[in-house]
Amino acid sequence: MFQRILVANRGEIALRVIRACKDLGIQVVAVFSEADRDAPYLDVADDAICIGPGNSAESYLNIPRIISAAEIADVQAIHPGYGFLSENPHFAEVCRSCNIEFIGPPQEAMRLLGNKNEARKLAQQSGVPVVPGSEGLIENDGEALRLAHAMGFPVLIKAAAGGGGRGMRVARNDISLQTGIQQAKQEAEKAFKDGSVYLEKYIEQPRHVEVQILADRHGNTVHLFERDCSLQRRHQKLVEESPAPHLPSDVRDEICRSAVRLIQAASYQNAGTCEFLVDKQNRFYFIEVNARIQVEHPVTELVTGIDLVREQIRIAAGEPLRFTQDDVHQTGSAIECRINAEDPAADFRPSPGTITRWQAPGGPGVRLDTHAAAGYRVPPNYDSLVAKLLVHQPSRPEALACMRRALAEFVVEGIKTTIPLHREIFNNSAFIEGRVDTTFIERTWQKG
Amino acid sequence: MFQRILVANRGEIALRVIRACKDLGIQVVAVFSEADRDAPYLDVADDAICIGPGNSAESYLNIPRIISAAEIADVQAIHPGYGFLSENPHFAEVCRSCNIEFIGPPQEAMRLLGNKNEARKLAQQSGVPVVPGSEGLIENDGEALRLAHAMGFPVLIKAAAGGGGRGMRVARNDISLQTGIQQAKQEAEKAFKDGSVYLEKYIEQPRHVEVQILADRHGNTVHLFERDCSLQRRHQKLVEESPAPHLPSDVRDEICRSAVRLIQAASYQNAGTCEFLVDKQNRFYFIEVNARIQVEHPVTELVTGIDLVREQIRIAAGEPLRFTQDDVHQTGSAIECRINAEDPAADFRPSPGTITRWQAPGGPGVRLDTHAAAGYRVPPNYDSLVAKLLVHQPSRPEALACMRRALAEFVVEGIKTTIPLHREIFNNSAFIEGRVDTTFIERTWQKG
Amino acid sequence: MADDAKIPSPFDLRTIKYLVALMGRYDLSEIDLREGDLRIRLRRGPRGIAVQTLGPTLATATPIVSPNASPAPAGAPSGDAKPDVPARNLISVKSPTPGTFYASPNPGAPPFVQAGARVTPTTVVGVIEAMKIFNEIQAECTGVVAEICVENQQPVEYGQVLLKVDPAG
Amino acid sequence: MADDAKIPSPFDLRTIKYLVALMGRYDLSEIDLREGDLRIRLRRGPRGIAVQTLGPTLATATPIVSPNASPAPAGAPSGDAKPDVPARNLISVKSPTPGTFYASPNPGAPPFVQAGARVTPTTVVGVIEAMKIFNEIQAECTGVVAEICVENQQPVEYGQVLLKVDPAG
Repeated sequence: MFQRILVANRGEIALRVIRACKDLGIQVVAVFSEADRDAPYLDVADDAICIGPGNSAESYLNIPRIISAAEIADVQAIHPGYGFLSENPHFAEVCRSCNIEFIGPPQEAMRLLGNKNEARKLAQQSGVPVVPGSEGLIENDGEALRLAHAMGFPVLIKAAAGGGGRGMRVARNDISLQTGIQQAKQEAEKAFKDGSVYLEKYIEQPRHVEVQILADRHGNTVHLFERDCSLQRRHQKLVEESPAPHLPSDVRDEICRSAVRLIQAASYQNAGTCEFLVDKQNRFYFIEVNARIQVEHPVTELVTGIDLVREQIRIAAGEPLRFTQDDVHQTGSAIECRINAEDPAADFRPSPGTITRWQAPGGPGVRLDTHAAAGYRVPPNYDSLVAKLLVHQPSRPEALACMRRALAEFVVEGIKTTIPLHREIFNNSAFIEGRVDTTFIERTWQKG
Repeated sequence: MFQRILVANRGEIALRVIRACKDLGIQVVAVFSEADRDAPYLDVADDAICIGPGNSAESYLNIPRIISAAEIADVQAIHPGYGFLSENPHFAEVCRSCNIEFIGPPQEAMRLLGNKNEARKLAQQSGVPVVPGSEGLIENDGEALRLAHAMGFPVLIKAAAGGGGRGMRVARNDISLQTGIQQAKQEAEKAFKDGSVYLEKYIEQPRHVEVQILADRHGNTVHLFERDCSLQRRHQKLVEESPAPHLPSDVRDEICRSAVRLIQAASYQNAGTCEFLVDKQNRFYFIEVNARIQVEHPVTELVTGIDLVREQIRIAAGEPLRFTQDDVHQTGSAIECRINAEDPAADFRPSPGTITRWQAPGGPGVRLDTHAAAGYRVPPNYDSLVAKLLVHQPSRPEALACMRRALAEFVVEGIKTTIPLHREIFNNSAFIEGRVDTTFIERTWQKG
Repeated sequence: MADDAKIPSPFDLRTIKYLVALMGRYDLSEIDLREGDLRIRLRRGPRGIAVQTLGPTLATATPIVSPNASPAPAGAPSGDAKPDVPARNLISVKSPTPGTFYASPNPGAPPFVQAGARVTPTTVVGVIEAMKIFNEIQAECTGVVAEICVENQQPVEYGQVLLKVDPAG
Repeated sequence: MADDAKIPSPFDLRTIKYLVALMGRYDLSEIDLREGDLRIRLRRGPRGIAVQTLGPTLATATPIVSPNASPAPAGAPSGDAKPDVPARNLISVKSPTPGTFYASPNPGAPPFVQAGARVTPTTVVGVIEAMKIFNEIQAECTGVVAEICVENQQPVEYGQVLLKVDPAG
């Protein structure tokens, strides 16, 4: 096992990894930008090294500086968290070439799955259903039109290198298809230096269901069941839960088995997530693999009782999984609310600043993952996630009641947060009944 | 089920009961003294009623005012929490005579078990081992000497109406026995208006093991396994855990079965705890029953997954237990640290005042029960418990590591707390190895 | 669903609930808040608590009016709000216990005292019922009743102001 | 066990760890605290961090001295501590990256500069090795080297002060 690990991230996930290291008795070194100099979680680490100014390109995204920090800190491994360099195969490769283990998948698997077209091909080869669409990239408008008519409108135009909904467009007829492709190409060229796009059948009002996977270096791959992340705003997840409401158990089993097949076909190791769309008829379609730990991973930790970040570290250290698929059970119902420093009353404008009051919920069945506290200044430089509020209860109705209570207890002053929006969500009858899809938030709140 | 409940308590246990009501969808009314007027947890209740000045006799111990508050608040039940009126059979009787259910045992069972001599007799009748001692009260010194010689010194002199170590004395020879009895009688007369005392064999360096019981009104009684509360300072518990380290499973089973027998013999209902002493040979002796919810109840909630306060309310509402003994399992290891506003560096002097910084631990496996936060003023009027920090992990070594981490994260400024003492306890080899008894703290820290 | 179909506002249920609690606990007579086009005003007097919100939050605000509240006439001119912040020269007669306040010895009978009445320390100004026992409340001061702050049969808590006496009157 | 057989002191491990972190992050040269009979002093300079505690906490304090620290001679007279709080008129030359500082071009060779040396903007004052690449550090100012703040082969973080130049010198 490693004696010393560096966390190449910030905020709540940096603290999450620090906690996992402490719980394993491993020394942990944090890195920070000048914008995070005062963050209290840095004191929890055994060491903290400044790697640059607030601008991410000069700090959390700067590979040479992170590697040098790892070298002077004399660590054996780097945990990338999520975002920043976590899905950068080049970074993984550099770490390993410096004899520092990258706590994540092999760079080859990252490259393979990072390309949506390759991932899609692999899924089809593994007998995992995919959204009907163009086999490969769109060369010209004529081909696009033929395909669109073949699969039927509406169709989705996606950037091969895109993600998080960036570079995605719906086309409902020939004209919007042609203009859409043109714009998507330009956008993708600008954003990812890769203008290639492809077409997909557009699934109306789908649910977003993803499967958590753990794979060790000894050929053992298990799934930790699913998470329903349908509650999204502009493709940003707001609420995640497990189990997925109203998902027939035979469909659940088939989705989970498909995810395992795909992960094995990619020779994937460590923690990963397979994302699927589920349509109104409970048909499911593979979308993509997230080759990292995810923001919402605690939902799975609560229902399975397995600490995913500790398992990531054990796997990276070469340990075999200490449990088999039969040992993994989905117990009770867990829900997560993402508390962002945003103003729901002002179109979710970011609301950085100093927190003047922080009355956190607690008690039975409540878990709070946060790096914030009264007096903490939320820097304007980074994403707005300030806390993840989770509940775990024997049943979904009890989990809803517990979350309602926890949200009512949660008082934050000095910055605006998404807490009021979550309070409304948990009193919304459609959500309470589990009848939501990825368009729910826009349909329900954007029109007001 | 009740629609509306009043909480006749304050601080963390008031918030704990408020949370249980919210989780059950029950309206909850808090009462408060003028000293607690600004307590944030009052905002979590649906209503808050001032019942008197800071002095407990005029507020939290004042039966007429609490009953009137319950009447104007129009509640169907009162939860007494722990301390204050929770073990007062007269209060329970008054509540019920006003058609307000007292969420606790029948007053008859409270009276029976509240008298140590009666409880002891009942235990013997139920085949539950008790500490060798005088059958009944000591009438005169001659009788005391005969008994002491019969059971052998050292012997313990206890007040029949005492508790929490008050009115207890060790006698190691004839002289200290006679003077001890005299002093104990005076003390008890003064403290409880009842000077009767009895003798017990004094168990050297025992462990304190207690069994959690739930009994409904339909004759169903289950135990929720044991808690080891050996870590005490002046009979005040500091750390509690479940399961009890190094307790042979056959002994565990026998203690738990004995507790169930005793509770059934007392026609007891609702939640209760049977306390035992366990000597070096793992022989166990019944001491007393606590006829209420206890401070350390979350330890049992974590290992069993059963919400004890919700069960108390369900039982009081006449619902049968929804599980049998076979459904109750003891999973993993849970530990609680009591964080008191006391200065360990100054003989645990109470340290009330305003909390200027409150950096709470969190993340996986951590539960924090507290009514405190940055800006909260700890009033000087009441006991010094400000937070209960709990961890739940698959194994005791993991729980110790997790608690060490959580204690390291926990920063409180403005008041002194017992956090530094807990940090030392969790680095103490004897504690880490589970080799502690009720005299451990005094032996280890008082000499320094 | 209509309630849900809105951007959450700064005045969510909790905000108002908190304000109402504040008024009760600190004996405030009025709170008036504005933010942009949103406004909320809470007034509290003999009529209990009145909640009034303008702008998107009206629908969500109303349900949490406290039990003894009666909504103010919508859009009542703010002139209505006669601020009764306790003047320095008035003596407050407070309730010695939680209970129910009675303004008169028995139903239908005239009240013990009314605004303008002269009181001496032993003048009975009301009765508090607690646990079926009726406790007579005496003025314990001399002067003229300036204002009665609670209604007949209104629940009161410990220390709540029942009436105010002007010793100079 | 000896460590455990004490009343916990206000200077527990965390306190000291926190102070050390503070010094590092804010480039403090000395912290000196007293409480009753307890005292802790931390000094930081070219020799790295030195922790010194008097009273019961000595045993627990020592272990957390940071990796690059060297304990000060016990009971060293506090006169030793020459406070080097950056004077307003000195220019700080900082490290542009985390890495390892080298004072001379190669082992055994004389240092690039020493205190008292005159520098111009292009004068090489040291080398930072990061990822096997050696980055020459230039003074980027004109003046006299007032002080070298880091040791040869010492690990440095981004923005850490390497040396101070007196432009008036």
